[in-house]
Amino acid sequence: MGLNIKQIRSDFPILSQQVYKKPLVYLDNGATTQKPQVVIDTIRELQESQNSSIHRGIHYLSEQMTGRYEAARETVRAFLNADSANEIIFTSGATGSINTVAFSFGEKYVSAGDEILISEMEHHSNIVPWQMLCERKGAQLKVIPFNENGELKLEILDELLTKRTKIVALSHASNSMGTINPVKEVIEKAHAKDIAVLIDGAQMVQHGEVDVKELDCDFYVFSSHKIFGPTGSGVLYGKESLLEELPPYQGGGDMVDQVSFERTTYNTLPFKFEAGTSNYTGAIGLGVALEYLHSVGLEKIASYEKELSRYTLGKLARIDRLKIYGNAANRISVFSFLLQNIHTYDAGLILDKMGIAVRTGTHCTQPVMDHFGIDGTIRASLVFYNTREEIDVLAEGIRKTMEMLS
Amino acid sequence: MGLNIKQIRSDFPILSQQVYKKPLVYLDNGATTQKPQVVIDTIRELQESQNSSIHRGIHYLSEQMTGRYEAARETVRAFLNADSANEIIFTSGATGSINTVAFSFGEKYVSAGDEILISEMEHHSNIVPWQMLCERKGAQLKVIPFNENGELKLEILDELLTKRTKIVALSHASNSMGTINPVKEVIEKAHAKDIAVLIDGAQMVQHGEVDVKELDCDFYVFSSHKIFGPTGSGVLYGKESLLEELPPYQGGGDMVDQVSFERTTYNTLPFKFEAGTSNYTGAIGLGVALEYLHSVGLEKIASYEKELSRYTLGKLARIDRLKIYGNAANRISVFSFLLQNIHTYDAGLILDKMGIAVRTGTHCTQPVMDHFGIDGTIRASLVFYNTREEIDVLAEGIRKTMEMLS
Amino acid sequence: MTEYNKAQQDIVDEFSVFEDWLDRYNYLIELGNDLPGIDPKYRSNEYLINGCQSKVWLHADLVDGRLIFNADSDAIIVKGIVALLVKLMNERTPSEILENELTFIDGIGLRQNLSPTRSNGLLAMVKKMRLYAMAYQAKENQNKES
Amino acid sequence: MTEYNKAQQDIVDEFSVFEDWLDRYNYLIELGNDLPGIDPKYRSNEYLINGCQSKVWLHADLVDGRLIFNADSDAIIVKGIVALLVKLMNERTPSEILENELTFIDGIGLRQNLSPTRSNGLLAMVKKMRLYAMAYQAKENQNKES
Ligand SMILES: Cc1ncc(COP(=O)(O)O)c(C=O)c1O
Ligand SMILES: Cc1ncc(COP(=O)(O)O)c(C=O)c1O
Repeated sequence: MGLNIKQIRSDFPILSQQVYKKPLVYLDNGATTQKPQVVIDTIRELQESQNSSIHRGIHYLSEQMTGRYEAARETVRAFLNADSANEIIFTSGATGSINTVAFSFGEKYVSAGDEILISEMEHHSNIVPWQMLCERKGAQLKVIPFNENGELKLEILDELLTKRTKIVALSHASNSMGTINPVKEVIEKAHAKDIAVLIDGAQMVQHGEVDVKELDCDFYVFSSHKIFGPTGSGVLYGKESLLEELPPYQGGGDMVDQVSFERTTYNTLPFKFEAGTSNYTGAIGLGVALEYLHSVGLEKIASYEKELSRYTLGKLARIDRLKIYGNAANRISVFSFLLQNIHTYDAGLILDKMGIAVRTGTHCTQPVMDHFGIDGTIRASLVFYNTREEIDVLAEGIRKTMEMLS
Repeated sequence: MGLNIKQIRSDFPILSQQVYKKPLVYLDNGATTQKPQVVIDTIRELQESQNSSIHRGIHYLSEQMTGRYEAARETVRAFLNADSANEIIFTSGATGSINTVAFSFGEKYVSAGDEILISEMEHHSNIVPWQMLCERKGAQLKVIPFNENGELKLEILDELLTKRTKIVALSHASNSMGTINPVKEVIEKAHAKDIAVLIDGAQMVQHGEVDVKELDCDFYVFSSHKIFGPTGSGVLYGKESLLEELPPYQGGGDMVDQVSFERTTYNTLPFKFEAGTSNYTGAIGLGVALEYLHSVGLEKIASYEKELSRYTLGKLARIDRLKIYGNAANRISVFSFLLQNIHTYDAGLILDKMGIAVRTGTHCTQPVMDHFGIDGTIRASLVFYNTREEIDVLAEGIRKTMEMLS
Repeated sequence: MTEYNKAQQDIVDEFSVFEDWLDRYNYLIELGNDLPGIDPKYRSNEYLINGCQSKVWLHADLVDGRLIFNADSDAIIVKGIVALLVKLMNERTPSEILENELTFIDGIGLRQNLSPTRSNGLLAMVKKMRLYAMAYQAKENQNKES
Repeated sequence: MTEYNKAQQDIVDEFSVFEDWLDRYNYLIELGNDLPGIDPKYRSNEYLINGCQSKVWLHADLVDGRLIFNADSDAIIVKGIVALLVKLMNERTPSEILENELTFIDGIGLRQNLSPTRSNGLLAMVKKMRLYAMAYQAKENQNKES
């Protein structure tokens, strides 16, 4: 299928791990992805021989580390096809990125009576920051609903985009249903009414190419740890002209130009939004992860995953009393399902003991569960290092689980 | 001197590094500290064999990682002698911690006309968040000045603590002058007037024991990367009763209880303040760093550094035309100085080429530079792995630098 | 060894025959199925211990100085553990429950299920069982005094 | 090779005799000391390029179609590099400056000093020198046209 899966799997040391003496079948990539050896080695090497604080130092180590940090920024810029490295802010993660925009954009542009539009399938990280903003400013949260397949009801989008709408915050792909949203269409419609759009790409970037210039989104966010990079790092892309106008989010070292008690001026982009000592090891590790992805090939990954998704859906469909939640035509390789009369927690416990790591619960998308009137689902989320054989193990595991529990 | 320095130095792989074919003399610990092998190995091991998202997963890896993350929280609790692990919030760093308090405490307790009291020697990270809060709320920033030795003028503290003062934010130790502030006295005086106190311990925790219960501070913050732990992680200690009352800072996964578009309720402490996927690798690495410190012995470290400080001051005093900025009686091993008629940037460039890593500039404390009417200083900041021999190299390097530049 | 701890040891011994995790779970599922569900009047929010991933309901009465527990869960494996806890603590005096430590959960390798981050309600349920014991003990002491 | 690039090559050759970094710095310090300071009237905020760690001042005139640079820095090593830049670009036509790339900085291992994060003002100064060239070229073209 274009990918040398055996080679790829050997790049990720954890995948040859055993749990309870069974081979690990890691299907919890929606929560976090595993790291290739090259990322792990880079982090070790940085700490063993180059660690130093960046930007203000003129000594050798600092110089080297600064160079690598800024090179990582350039790698991210190229990955997203952004115009300028000034548009790439390193944050603590997707949640940190969204909170940055909710605060800074909110301070500048949102007042009482204004509206923020999100969707019914957002992750809590793309709901709660906007709720907090709305509460602070007296604004209103509006919601684009989805249909029984888990696809946005775009027919009412025009209605929802009102004169008071200031920003639309929408996931590129749903972490609980797997839906890929038609973000380009939403962005076009919003822009036609001069409304800004933030795209939460936390579940999209690891599955294929993303081009912020083509999308023309105003903000795009994702987490390093979900795209094979280290924890504690993430990205906020923002259009330069917009970022220029926003007030900073956090105050601290590196984000200032001149500080006095009477008057403080801020640094230029991207530093204005990077307060304090940045997680430079995380950012550099992320850069290496993106380079690794490039070396595998993003198009190849996308087509391999498409094939694997088809296989998975076929396998799951053949299991009686298994119901899938989220059947969008355009999807990532993330599958939520329920086994009739079986509690997800029980299923999770049993699958775990077979070495199968899936996630159970609400997946931080409680409104999606409420929509379907359920407490949670079992979720298998795959990336390009997963295989058909693993799906077979999952299907067999589900069968056994159902036997045990009925 | 109680420490086996040779052994200790061999625990830190970077210390045997060469730069420009000269042995590295790393005296930039105030910016960031180096990592012992045990921390580096732990991070590698976590990523190679255990990486998994925490808290919501019930599968084996998630379970293990959650256990280690919460054990790290307990290690931090014990390190600070806090009452409960609920009082320990993992953040992205000291800057993140201070911004959390400035926002959450500010939202709850600060209104127009109120006052925030900081000191003249604060790091930008403990100035700007409060300035931003003051601007948002129409509050006023007040400042405790320091005298020619770099010691706080406490005689006017009573005057500065007014009926409108809501919080005092003060560094435990100054990162540019080395002063250890009499924080206990300040806390007592503030508490006598029912004023909360945040202590910025970013430059203190790596130099000796800190006991938040004994200090009775309301908040205490520090960064992992300055105490031999990984980047991108930090700690916010807060008294449980106070943290309970504060609104959350960032919204996202893990910090909520129930989410609906109408009404969202928040998780209990400490999770209420940990939005999104936490930097669990960072937190666990920090825990290991603290255990390493304990194994060396915090008291031993403090007394070794005291001796090393005395030696350093003696050496520097013997250099003509060298002036030290910051001569507090009670100090950490951080030394700022200027060479007469020599630009700090020139000195930094030359020392660098001798393998000596010092920092030059304002050290993110521009008001301190303004106080002395200077543009910046050369700063040598030492920790327990530094040696007298390194100080000799520094002194000799300074002499050569002066020769070259005069 | 107290009788209470003997009972704990018995549970551990019973489990020791199962080498495989799935067998242990099968046994817990059996126990769960055998435990009569809670009286519907107690299957309400008032008696609910919300564990985010699974729910537990608990109620206790004091009859002749001994606690009678009535408990349930919506997840069957959790209900199996609930059954073990009820089996151990039922018809005990408050002081028996308060004076002995809970060790069998560790002994049968289910400690993870009582971790604070598990969100299955079990840890909260154990705490609640002890709280019931404390409350009834306090009440008894009061009655004696008056 | 253009005369401009020949001049750059000469600078690189001159530097190649120094094996030790400290010798190179000594040479830069000499060059810095030899460069006459900027005319005091240009040592003002108007002509300042603020680099956070060191300052650079720059002014340029066009005399007979050639640029005359006047520059200075408060840090002597930076001033040495400034001297090299002035030496290279002084008395050049705008188009010479605009059509040739700046390579000698790389060639003598000083590239770090022109990195955007160095905050020594040098990068901004190089940009400013080119801006002067562009502005004077535009002006000349305008004059020709009118
Ligand atoms: C006294 C003090 N406070 C706060 C900080 C900010 O720490 P960080 O940059 O790790 O967030 C520093 C470090 O630069 C510091 O020295
Ligand atoms: C769609 C989506 N958005 C945002 C997030 C938040 O990411 P993080 O927890 O890494 O900040 C997640 C991950 O859980 C997600 O799946």
